[in-house]
Amino acid sequence: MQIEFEMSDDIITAILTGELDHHSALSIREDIDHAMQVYRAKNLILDFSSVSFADSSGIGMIMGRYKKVKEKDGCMMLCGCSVYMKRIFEMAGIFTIIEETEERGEAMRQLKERGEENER
Amino acid sequence: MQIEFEMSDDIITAILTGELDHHSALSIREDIDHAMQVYRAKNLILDFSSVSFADSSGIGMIMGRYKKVKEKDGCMMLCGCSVYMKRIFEMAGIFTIIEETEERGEAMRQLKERGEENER
Amino acid sequence: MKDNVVTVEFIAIAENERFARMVAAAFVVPFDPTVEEITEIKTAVSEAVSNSVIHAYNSSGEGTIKLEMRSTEKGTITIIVEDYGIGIDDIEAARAPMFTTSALEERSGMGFTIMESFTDKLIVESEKEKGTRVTLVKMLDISCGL
Amino acid sequence: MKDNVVTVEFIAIAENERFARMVAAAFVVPFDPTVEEITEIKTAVSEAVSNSVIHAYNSSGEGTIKLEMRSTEKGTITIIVEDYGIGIDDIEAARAPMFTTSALEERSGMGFTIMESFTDKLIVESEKEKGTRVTLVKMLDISCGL
Ligand SMILES: Nc1ncnc2c1ncn2[C@@H]1O[C@H](COP(=O)(O)OP(=O)(O)O)[C@@H](O)[C@H]1O
Ligand SMILES: Nc1ncnc2c1ncn2[C@@H]1O[C@H](COP(=O)(O)OP(=O)(O)O)[C@@H](O)[C@H]1O
Repeated sequence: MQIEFEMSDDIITAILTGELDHHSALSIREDIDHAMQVYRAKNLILDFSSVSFADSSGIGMIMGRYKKVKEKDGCMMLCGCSVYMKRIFEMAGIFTIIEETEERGEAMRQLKERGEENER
Repeated sequence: MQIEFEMSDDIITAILTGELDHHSALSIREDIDHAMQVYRAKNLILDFSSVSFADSSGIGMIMGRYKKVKEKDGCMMLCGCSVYMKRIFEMAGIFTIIEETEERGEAMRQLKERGEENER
Repeated sequence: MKDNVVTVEFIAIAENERFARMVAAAFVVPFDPTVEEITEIKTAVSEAVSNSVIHAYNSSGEGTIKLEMRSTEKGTITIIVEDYGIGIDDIEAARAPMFTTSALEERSGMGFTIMESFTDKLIVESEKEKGTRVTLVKMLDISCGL
Repeated sequence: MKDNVVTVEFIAIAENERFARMVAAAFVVPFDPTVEEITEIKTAVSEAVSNSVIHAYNSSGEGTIKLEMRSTEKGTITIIVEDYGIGIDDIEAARAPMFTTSALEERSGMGFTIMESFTDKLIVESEKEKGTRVTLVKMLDISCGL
């Protein structure tokens, strides 16, 4: 599994590519936590559009990041989940606490809007 | 492995799709022999452009068809061999007795030319 | 195609989780399964094998996992994932959604729930200090014929 | 990645030739091999397994084939294909290009030649009525790092 980061204001986007399982989640979660610290980012977008496989390790990875983002009063969004990922994530009730969009651009737009609302 | 046939004059073209191994060669060779008999075709083109894997069973299948075509005084050509197939077929010296082209159209053209030469 | 049976044994390292699900996918290829069926089988196998790597052997990288796969002509696939690790105390509790003994390692406790949802039948057998055997049964839709 | 070892056992039916080479390909995935390397490994395994199906067990569909795969950190892949069939009389003769005992079944006698050409080392051991063990060694080019 590969990971790439994009920064925009205080939003970090992690673009994941490959298969997300217990093995790959081990390093992915460290990479994300490290990047959030280095860039002092508050908000996180996880882009799954290039993830070809995910099992319940993905749930653990998402919930773990969600906890860390909340600790900093940040927001988190998911995008690009395949129909299979959605089935898994839904079973764990992830979408009841973390919002999801098709496109990364839309996730970015929504997070920025929320940021502006908070500033008001 | 799938097989499709195309007829043009007395040339039959067998278009192979999938993996060519001992298992698939067993049925493929029967299909080709049967089609040649039914269509009373003399000449044969084997199109490998959609074959994703081949091992030495491919050599046996080709040589077996070559013998049958020769018995009927026909001609045979191969087309669309990948670089890996060529390596295997070359080891067996196949290209010293059976000609090969990139494109199916070119194989067809050459076979038709030969047919006309024979008629003169 | 006649009934088939295959057994695969490998060491319990996390790298082999992916190997195991690729092997399971390779095993069902002759049945020309749908993308959905392949994904469900791969996911269920991934969950079972990860559990053996993580829980049975405590992520030590030691120990063996055995995968046994059977298929019938009619497309019933049975996959058994077996380990010789610490075993499960209370199987009923373990199978409940969200139950995990490894929350600190970011496990979600959804493994068995996903296995159950992605297969037609899930059997869990276990004995403390002896090991665990998970049986996954999947009926492929081969109405289109082989 | 630490050294890995996997064993796979399956029944000697022609359908499993494809399964065997998919398993071999899955085993080397963590080394990020080139298309060329994967094709060479799949082809060599396909030859060895076909030989066991055809020659060792006379295409009876009975009998077992064992595949043992090992990898080292440095990318040396060792694949052993073992059967418990009729065995080979004269190994040297069998390894020669174009030698086959099954010309009527359209075998070309190029199996061992291809195995030799597509790997870095080929070892053939056999005992009459006991079986045959073919060892294929392939050194992957992992200079680009894992
Ligand atoms: N192979 C196993 N060996 C020992 N314990 C296991 C095994 N598989 C599952 N368990 C136990 O069952 C619990 C629930 O498993 P599961 O539903 O897959 O969730 P998770 O893996 O996220 O914890 C695990 O936390 C563990 O305590
Ligand atoms: N596993 C085996 N068991 C018994 N005989 C074998 C085995 N493998 C190879 N042989 C013998 O060696 C010969 C040469 O094998 P090979 O070079 O692979 O060509 P082919 O399979 O086309 O005959 C075979 O024809 C057969 O007699």
